[in-house]
Amino acid sequence: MGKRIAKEVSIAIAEAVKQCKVDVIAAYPITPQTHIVEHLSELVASGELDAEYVTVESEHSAMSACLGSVATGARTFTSTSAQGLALMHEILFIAPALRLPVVMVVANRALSAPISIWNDHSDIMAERDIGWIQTFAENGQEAVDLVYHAFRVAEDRRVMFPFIVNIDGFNLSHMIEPIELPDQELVDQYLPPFKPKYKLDPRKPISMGPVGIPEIYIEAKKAQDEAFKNAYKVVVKAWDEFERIFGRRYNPVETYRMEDAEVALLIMGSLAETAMTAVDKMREAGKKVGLVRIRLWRPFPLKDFVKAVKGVKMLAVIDRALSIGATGGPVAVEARSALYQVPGRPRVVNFIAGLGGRDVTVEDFEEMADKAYFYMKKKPKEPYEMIGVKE
Amino acid sequence: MPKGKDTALMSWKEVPFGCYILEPGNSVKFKTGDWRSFRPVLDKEKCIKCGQCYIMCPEPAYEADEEGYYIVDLTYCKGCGICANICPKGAITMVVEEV
Amino acid sequence: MIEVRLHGRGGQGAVTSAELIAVAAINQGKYAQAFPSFGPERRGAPVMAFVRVSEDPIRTREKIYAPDVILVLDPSLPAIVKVTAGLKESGLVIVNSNKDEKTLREMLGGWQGKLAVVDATKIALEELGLPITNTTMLGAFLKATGLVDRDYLEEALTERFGRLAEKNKKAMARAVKETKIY
Amino acid sequence: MLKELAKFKGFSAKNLPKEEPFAPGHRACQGCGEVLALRLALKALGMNVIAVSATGCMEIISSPFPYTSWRVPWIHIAFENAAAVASGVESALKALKRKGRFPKNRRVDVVVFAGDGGTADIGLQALSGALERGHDFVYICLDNEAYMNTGVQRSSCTPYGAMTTTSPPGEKSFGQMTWKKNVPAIAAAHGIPYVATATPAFFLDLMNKVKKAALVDGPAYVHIFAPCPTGWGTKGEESIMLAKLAVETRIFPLYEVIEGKYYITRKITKPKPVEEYLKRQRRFRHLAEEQIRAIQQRVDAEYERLLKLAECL
Repeated sequence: MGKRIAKEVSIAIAEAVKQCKVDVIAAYPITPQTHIVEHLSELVASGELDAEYVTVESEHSAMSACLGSVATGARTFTSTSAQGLALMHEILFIAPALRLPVVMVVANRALSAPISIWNDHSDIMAERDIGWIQTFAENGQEAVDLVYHAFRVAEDRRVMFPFIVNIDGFNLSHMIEPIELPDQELVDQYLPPFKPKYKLDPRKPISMGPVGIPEIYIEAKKAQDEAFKNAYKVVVKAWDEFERIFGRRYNPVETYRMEDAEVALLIMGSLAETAMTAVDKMREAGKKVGLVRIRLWRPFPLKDFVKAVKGVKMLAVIDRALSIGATGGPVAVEARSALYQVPGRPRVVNFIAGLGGRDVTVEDFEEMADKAYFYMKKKPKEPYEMIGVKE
Repeated sequence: MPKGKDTALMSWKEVPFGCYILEPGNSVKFKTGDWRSFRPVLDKEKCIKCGQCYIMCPEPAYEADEEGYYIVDLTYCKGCGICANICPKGAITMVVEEV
Repeated sequence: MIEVRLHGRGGQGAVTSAELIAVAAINQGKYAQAFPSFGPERRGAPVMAFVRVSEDPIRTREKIYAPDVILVLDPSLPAIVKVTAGLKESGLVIVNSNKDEKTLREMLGGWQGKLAVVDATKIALEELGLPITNTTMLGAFLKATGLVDRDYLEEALTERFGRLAEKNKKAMARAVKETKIY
Repeated sequence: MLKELAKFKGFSAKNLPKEEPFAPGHRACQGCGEVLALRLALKALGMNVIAVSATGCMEIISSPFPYTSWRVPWIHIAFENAAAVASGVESALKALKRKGRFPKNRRVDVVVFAGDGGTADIGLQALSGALERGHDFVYICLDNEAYMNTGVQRSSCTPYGAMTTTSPPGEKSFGQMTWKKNVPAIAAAHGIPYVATATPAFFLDLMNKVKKAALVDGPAYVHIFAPCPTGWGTKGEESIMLAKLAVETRIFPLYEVIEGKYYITRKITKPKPVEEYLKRQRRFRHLAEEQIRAIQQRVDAEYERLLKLAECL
């Protein structure tokens, strides 16, 4: 195994992408994704990575070039954030429909206005329905590991869907922390070469992206949806294989101190670490609080999720994005919907926290758990509330 | 959708991967000839086999026969009349398509 | 867990200092986090960087609110920024200054706790020919905290600065010698 | 002359390629000048091509599932990004050839087909980016002077005075109030090796230019003037005649820009009056003499400018 070294998470991600031997990178700079693509361009410039680096003129073109590249049979990577992701929006839907498995790291960040370069999940939550496989990383090690996993799953012939690995902007992307980069040999063992069954090749011409007349569109979408749901199995199998080769275990949903929990915090991304510290403190104080973290966001791991929260009285969903005018943040809405048919389901309360880079502290998590306890006795007036807003 | 009036081209299970079209140029199966209300008629007496009709046909619907005359394939000819219009010898006339 | 906050000016290398401390700590088998203050600040503006060092895996991503150590890279900063904000009573301030202890404590808002001082600007100018004090101040940090081993810090410097490492190490060594602890 | 073009003798009516990379059975309108231009361009390029289409008439008429008219590999992603998609295709080919995953010596031409809206308006940024980055590809703009696919709305390539559904003439308007955007000049300003204008009325000229565009190393841009009977209010059979007239009136001059140098490929010494071209089209029917005069003046001035550019060799 590799050595545990200090790396900025962005740099480590770029190194992992290099180890995946990508053929083409097309990216446009945007804070806080920049360190990833800067380092990749350095690796290409120095010859350490044999790839084409396409310095596109916008994120829209970044995604477009990526699709052209994957369609031609090249392993392709890009990375973006916030406004950049929003600018890609139109093309994001097309990638999975055409079964083009580009891998993208999104350094999650707030959306304008007011303009904010800081972390939350507003950007990615606006892209829930695009049909990409999506995971959320908790720390630098996981971010790196999820990159290998993303290529392996995306390019699997049973899958062939694009893949987003979400990392919290700054909170993770700019963090220097201990990370273990595996030996190249192990990566090669884990990740076979990209050999798509269909590609743009004059030796065997095909047409990609035809007009879907009403007599085929709905069948095409049903076929896409079914294939996407089936990707779940490959996602999990690829984690099994990951454990076998690298020794680290990943699951679609993780739990922490959930044995006898009556209140559970539900969160995605790197703040789960801070939340764990809060859980430890509350456990010490005798409160039965646990933590559930969703790692695989799409396809939504319904069964794993239901199992994880089984027996809990109150589920406090912490959203890092606002769904304005809705009945809750995006994760809470998903959780409520997932639990609706479950007998003896927990009650769901929803907190919106840490928008636009506002720090979410151990104390904040304790407050949310306490509120959940309070709401056990007294129903909240609103379906969600924002934490840390100055009145 | 009224029962039995299903217009779908195929079951979702039969939709090709990525909704790709795997057979190149299979639009030849789609006969555009029935769009036509006028039909080009060639007067071989006047024809000099220059091939303008063939090269300027947007379909393309013209092909050379063994003698070197360019003959329209009515399977595809939409009857636009470009061939008749550009023929340097006036060898092509558009006539009303008989039903 | 020890939490360190570094104060510098944009372009002075506060982030690099934070990184080097984390690299040294991790290389010697500890756990660490280093991160900048993520702001729109540009060259010259007062900026901060943060380091956590621990014997166990670190499981928090809060900002640092109650640091154990403050490292001030620029002598003019104490007059502008309340660098001791949130500092634990048992904490330590390491500052780049040519002032005497009394003046300095006044500048630091009457800070009565542990204090380490070195004229890093002078050392940097003499050793590096530039008033960039980040590596010099690491010498002061070494001497005042002992949080990381000198060997590992020097190794981190070598890796980071390549052929410029020697000069930086020399500046750091002088700071180790010249830092006064009150 | 560019060394890549030195060996190219050009097509002649006698040695036209037999292949039809674009198959019949497509759904273009009767008398469509655009699909003819597309067919001729592909004929010039041959079968070793990867084609990228922008959304537009040619994409819609060529690929209604389950039929495709493309006998070469083809991809359509969206409207404004064809040049960017082609950037990705070209980069992938480069990487795969270098890494031995695609035959190194096999020549593949990457070609984009986009309309005037997809080129001059919504796709201009992607086009500029791809030209500036120097990808080895051919960008073909099939210019029928409006958004025909969506029902004849004006684009920045719609000519002065033309009526479209979003530039209707009225009390306070005589149709399109602005002059046609000069996209070939914009392309040439990128300093790319090859830019040309063409029209299917001069099919050999068109095919030769497209072939040259493919032969040069680096980006090439070909702007093809393509009559649209539906959008222009013209007779289907007159498409070729109109395209010819556009050249003969100097409304659409034929030229090449090779490494920044302008060459007029068909000099019009005795131009026909523009009115002859305008009067055959419903889109110009409402024009008063004053506007026709303005158009004539503009055409004359533009041609003079072009002559000067070509003289500066």
